[in-house]
Amino acid sequence: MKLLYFAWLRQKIGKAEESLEVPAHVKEVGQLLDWLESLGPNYATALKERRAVKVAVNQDYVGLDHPVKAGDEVALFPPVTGG
Amino acid sequence: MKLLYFAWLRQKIGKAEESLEVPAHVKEVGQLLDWLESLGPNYATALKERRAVKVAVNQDYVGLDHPVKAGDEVALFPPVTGG
Amino acid sequence: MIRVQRGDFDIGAELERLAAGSHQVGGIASFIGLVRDIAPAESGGGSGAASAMTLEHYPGMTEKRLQEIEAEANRRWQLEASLIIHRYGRLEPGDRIVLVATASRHREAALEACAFLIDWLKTEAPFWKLEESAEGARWVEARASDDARKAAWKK
Amino acid sequence: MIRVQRGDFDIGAELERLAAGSHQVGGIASFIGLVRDIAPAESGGGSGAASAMTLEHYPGMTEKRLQEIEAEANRRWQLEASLIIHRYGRLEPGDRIVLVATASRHREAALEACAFLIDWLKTEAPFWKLEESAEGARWVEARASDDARKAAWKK
Repeated sequence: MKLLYFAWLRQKIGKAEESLEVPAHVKEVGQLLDWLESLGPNYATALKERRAVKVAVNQDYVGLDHPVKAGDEVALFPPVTGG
Repeated sequence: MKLLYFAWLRQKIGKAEESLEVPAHVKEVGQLLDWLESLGPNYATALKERRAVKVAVNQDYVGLDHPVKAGDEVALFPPVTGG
Repeated sequence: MIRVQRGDFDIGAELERLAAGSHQVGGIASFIGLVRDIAPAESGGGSGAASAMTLEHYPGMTEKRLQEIEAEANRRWQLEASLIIHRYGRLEPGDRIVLVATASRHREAALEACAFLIDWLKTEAPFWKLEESAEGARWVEARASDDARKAAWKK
Repeated sequence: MIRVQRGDFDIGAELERLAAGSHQVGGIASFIGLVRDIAPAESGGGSGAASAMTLEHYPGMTEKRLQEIEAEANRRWQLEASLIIHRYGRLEPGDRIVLVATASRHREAALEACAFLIDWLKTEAPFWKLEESAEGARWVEARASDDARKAAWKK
């Protein structure tokens, strides 16, 4: 699974992207976030305030119950501030 | 009194402007229009449909009861269509 | 600033000037009105002949009204700058007729004031359009929908 | 048409192109977003130092979302043409960030669709602003008022 991080999520996690082998029990976005938090304090800090974490799967905005699977591109970022 | 006519009012009356000595009993816009109608068939035709005649006195939009006096600049025109 | 002129205007230069010298402008909203070739659309095909128009105006009162409309917009919204340019004389399809533009710190003010300016201008500024077509010339009639749009801005 | 680019754009040329080749366009509405120097206003005077910013985005998804937003505007209003240009990278006060523009037969559609595009873009397009100031860099926070404006367009 390809993970992308933007803005302060990128800074807190300390990388812009990575490829991860996600365990079989991780089937939804919410479970993915829980599992990422367990990877280290940088992830835990970045994902602590869940309300501020937006998720896109394959470049579409999704909710916490959206399915994720190997091969997906999953992006985590704060609320957008363009324009 | 200086009279100005625009758009089809100008065409129907047959002139763009004129200076007129207005009789003493003409004290309001409505009376002015009545008096103008009496000046000839071109005026009568132009002013027949009163709803379509807008009036400005000294470059301000006014209603039929607005006073007019010697020295005023009075303009007659149809509803505006700019922009 | 308001300008009533026969000649064309340079949109890029005008909008650039609107924000020049102030870094407090966060947004510029603008509206450009163009001469539309109504012939093909409204006669259901037809000759497709271009329909030019001549814009008549009331020199003096036009400037006065545009200044009042601009002042009203500046009373209602906090603008850093505003601009109305309106042309008169003979214009052909595709030609620019009018430019209204507003610069503000925030986009809401700029967008709303821009719409306000063009809506009010349509019903307040003393301009009249004489359209030419294959059938001859005719004075454009005011649209009730324009009055309704203006009325919607009334406080 | 949508474009995501590092470089600046030429407003006059872009708006000109929007109506080119069609005499069916009666109005072009546009909105330009600029980098505002927030330092003096929000710190109550302060140094007046210019505050630059860096716009980060999500290549691929940005283009996809902008295309969807543009398509939605074209579903809601009858437009002859529409355009969104959004820049990324480092920008300084006074620099242009974004241009949205709509061309339509009638001004109502152009004005409304233009406001719609910028409102939706603000809350939908994956861009993030990092502001630099004398105190350091900070990520701009999303405004609840932007969400409210977007929600107001919901059908």
